[in-house]
Amino acid sequence: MRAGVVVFPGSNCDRDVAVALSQSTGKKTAMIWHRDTDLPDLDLIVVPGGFSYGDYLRCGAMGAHSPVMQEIKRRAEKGTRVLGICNGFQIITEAGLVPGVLMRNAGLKYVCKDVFLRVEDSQSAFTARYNAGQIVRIPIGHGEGNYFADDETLDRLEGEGLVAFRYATPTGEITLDANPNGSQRNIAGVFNKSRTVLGMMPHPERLSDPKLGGTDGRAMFDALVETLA
Amino acid sequence: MKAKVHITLKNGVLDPQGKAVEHALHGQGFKGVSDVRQGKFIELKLTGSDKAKAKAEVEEMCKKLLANTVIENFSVEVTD
Amino acid sequence: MKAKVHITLKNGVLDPQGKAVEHALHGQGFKGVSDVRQGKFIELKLTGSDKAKAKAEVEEMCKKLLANTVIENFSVEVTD
Amino acid sequence: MTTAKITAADIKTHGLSNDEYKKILEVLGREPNLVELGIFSVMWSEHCSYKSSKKWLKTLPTTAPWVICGPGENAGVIDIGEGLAAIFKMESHNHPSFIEPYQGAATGVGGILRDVFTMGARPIANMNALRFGSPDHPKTRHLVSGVVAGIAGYGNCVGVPTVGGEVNFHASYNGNILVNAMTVGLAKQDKIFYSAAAGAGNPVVYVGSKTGRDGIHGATMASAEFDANSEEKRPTVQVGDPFTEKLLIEACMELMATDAIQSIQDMGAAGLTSSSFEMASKGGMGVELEMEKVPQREEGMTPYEMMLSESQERMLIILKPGKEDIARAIFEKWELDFAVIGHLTTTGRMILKFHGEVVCDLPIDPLAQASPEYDRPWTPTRRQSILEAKDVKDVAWPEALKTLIGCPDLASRKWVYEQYDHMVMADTCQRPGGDAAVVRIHGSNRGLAISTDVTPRYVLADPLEGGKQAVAETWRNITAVGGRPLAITDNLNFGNPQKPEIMGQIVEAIKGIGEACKGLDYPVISGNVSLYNETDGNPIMPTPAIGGVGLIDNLDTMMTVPFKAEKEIILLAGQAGGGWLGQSLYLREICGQEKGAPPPVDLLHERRVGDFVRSMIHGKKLTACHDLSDGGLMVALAEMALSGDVGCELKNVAGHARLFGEDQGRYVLTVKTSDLAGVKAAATAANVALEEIGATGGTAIALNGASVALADLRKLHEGWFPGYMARPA
Ligand SMILES: Nc1ncnc2c1ncn2[C@@H]1O[C@H](COP(=O)(O)OP(=O)(O)O)[C@@H](O)[C@H]1O
Ligand SMILES: [Mg+2]
Repeated sequence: MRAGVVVFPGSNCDRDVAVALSQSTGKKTAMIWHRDTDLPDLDLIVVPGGFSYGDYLRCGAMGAHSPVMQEIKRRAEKGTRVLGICNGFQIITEAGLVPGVLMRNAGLKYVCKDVFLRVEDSQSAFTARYNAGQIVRIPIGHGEGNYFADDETLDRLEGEGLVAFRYATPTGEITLDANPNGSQRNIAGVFNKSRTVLGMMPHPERLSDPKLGGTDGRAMFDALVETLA
Repeated sequence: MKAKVHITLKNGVLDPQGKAVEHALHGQGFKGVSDVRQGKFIELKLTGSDKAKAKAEVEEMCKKLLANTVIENFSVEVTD
Repeated sequence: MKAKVHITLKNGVLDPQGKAVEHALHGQGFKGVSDVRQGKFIELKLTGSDKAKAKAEVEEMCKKLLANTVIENFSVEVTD
Repeated sequence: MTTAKITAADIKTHGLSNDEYKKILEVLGREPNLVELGIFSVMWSEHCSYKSSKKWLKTLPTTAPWVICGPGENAGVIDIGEGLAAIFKMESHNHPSFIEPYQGAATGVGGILRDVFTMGARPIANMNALRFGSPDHPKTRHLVSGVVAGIAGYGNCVGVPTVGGEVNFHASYNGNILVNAMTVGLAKQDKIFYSAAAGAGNPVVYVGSKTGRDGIHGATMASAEFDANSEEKRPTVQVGDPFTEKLLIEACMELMATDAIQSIQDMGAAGLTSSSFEMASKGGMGVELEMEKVPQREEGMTPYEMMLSESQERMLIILKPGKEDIARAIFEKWELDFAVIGHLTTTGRMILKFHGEVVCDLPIDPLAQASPEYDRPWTPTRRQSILEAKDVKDVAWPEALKTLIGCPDLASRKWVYEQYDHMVMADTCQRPGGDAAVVRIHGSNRGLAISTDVTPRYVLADPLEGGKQAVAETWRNITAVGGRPLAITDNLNFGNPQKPEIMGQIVEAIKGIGEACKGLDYPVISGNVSLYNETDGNPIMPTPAIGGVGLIDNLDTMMTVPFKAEKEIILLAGQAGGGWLGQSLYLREICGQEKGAPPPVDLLHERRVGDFVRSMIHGKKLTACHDLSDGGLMVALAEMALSGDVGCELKNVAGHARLFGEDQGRYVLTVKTSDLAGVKAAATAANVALEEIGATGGTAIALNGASVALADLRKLHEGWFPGYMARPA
């Protein structure tokens, strides 16, 4: 699998996810500068966490309009897998690659901690190594991860099985207490229609190494390598 | 010319900040307050002198960048 | 009654938000834009019917909570 | 040169004494103009000149074979092997944070980051040591929430993990909170950058954000010259722009990878003045600047304002000849301002021109050399007598433990550190909540252990012992995770040094710090002094915050606090018996008293016990380890039990003094039964007292027929902070 990571001037999880990817691919991960429009051949493009252009207006708003995103949209249409993590999720929603918006956390504070996720769907290149219903532990770190979409959209997402992850208790209950940011229906990650694009607030790259306290995130990168090899 | 842009959340979209501010105001003893909504206010300068054209341009900016029309409304006012 | 509150940064105070928005607008091809400043816009409902009193009360809220008067100015407008 | 006559009021508003002004006249041989006066006031301020503390700071041990650069540069540098260096420093932003907590704390983080990356290090960890007033004080909640949000707002955006720190509450900080921020960075030893300017003719380059009228000395208000547009020219609070800082880090790192930089320094307090002055002075050079070339944010700025502005996110660089284009391209790529604003000269003078006119002409060396240094009178702190345990009320341990574990100074800090991104960079091996934070050295299996500590109530009662204790506690925390403590940075926060009793605290605390550094081979490599922390004559408790850094050579042996499993043996290492209740939290929180001599630190004992514990950790003999500090044995055990969600059953310990005394140099360890004999034998051989005090297991802490459920303790421990912050003001 050839993987690339976009680097915006305010990205700060670009290296983290590149390291996690390389660990699974055994290859160097390509870094894509935000002004590049001429991208190499890639099987997976990751839009990483951070604060793209400072995110002072609205998270992801400026990133969504960057030159590189126009090209990524074209690639996504052709089926190239795109993974938006945290700020990357905010960017790809702003860019319309997946539905919804990420609003300010209901508690109004930035939250950095491990959360438990229930894997809702394992029928994608991203989640093939998980079982539907499996509970995984993955960290979050964001101030604006409160997923919002209107009821119609939410019903459609659920109906088509496009919810990828939900915030859950360690035993898999979907409760208010398990929801760290006020997201509608505890949604932590969603797919596009064809499940080739995934946006998620939690950071799989932060628990992909036993030295960091866990490896639940690694399965996502391994699955991608396996599917897209 | 100057433009003033108001960006507000659409009705029906939950406003956590507004809710928190309301809560805090109640805590401070301002009991008669309700329906607090928080939005953005952006001021900017423009070259040129055609107000109608300027307004259209700023509206374009809102659609393209300043507002997220999935959840936000905007209004633009242009003055000298 | 309704109140509209505008909270803006004082002159001379660095406005990273405004700076970034201006930069992004330029990047999007809106070249004629300058001096972008970003502030807050808060709307709220109030009980009672005495406008002057309401205005004074909202100004109090601004001082106490809504605005950071070390770096921000505010203005209040009360309507029915 | 324009010469508006300097008035007595000008001198006063610039914070200069009459004697100091006389010295200025002597150095110059004429009257200064306002620009020059401004520069003197800044260079001779306490902040830049350390005039009250210099004499004493010189006594601190600052060398060791692994110290590459001690105090005097922007940050200190130590050798951590494999060609790498750790660069770190701590700095205060106390006053600004009290005025505007969010921006004050945010810009404090920005400032200390620049001190570290200006030396060529990529910042890899941030720490923060915070002291607030009493929780009951009407301002406290607002200050806590603003300061924490500010640190988070800045650190999270620049993408440097905030991995630890301290939070204390005490009424003495009601009018003067303390916000001390520390940054640790990583550099290649052959790519360290210093600030001494060299090479006549070399370009002086300004990069980063534009200069505005931020934080300009209050003199601008009072001085007649600036009265006309006072609203426009009012000194303003500095607002941080972490996104620009992030760009600045990346751009500087990129430039540092080339061979373009001769020297570099951040523009910190007193911005352009101190940076240009210090760089020239260190290199014995002169400097000539054309002030109109300084990138400006506002219209009509004067050279005075530009020289004194404290706008954030700016750096000054001396480039090697002909490197302007390389440098410019990098800063343009990162969309930052870049301007050649002058050049170095051999005249030894600082000459500022504004549109061709000379507005300042100062001799650099004489000014630096004549900078005041005071030997302020001081009186030693009166020692208190040792408090006998029998004179302290003995409260049933379950009640005492519940009170302590949920008291403001011991309650969980989760509410604070969950707002900090402590995982970005994906190298955080030990997150906040343990004894020391551990960050991996990227791409290796080694790590840095970092801890900040000081116990102000000890320092107040006995500055010498308190100073020692602060150093020893960081050393102990680093040891507890398996680190080899290497060096410290300090942040000396005190009241008004012109009061002999405060000066006495400074002198004795420095002496204590120095003794501990010597005794533990743990030198001071950087630091910061913050004086005049007083309101209405009420000084803060003396608070010399210490930030320690150590090395873990093999992360496979890293140790942590939580109990790991049931049926493991619990051991208490260090000083048998114990029972020191003077100045303990037990005394303060349970008995409502703050008195007695604080626990003494025996450095030989400290070292012996610490070295033993570390060797057991490295030998993989332990399953958990936690040092004893505030609240003594029971609190340490409760923290281990809560974090591991495993209870314990204790024996051989009883009595409030034993259970809650704060004797120093001790650790709780757990071992598997199979390792017990070996560990005991090693302790005997090392002459370290080791007592078996119980075993892990169950869902409660049990002792002498009484017990407290972990669930109850957890509620108290984790409930206090969020509960306090949620209460309406
Ligand atoms: N301001 C803070 N920011 C981040 N972490 C903090 C802060 N205050 C305390 N912590 C963390 O909480 C834990 C407990 O702190 P403290 O009681 O001071 O530990 P110790 O007694 O071991 O020095 C430590 O891991 C510390 O790093
Ligand atoms: Mg400790």
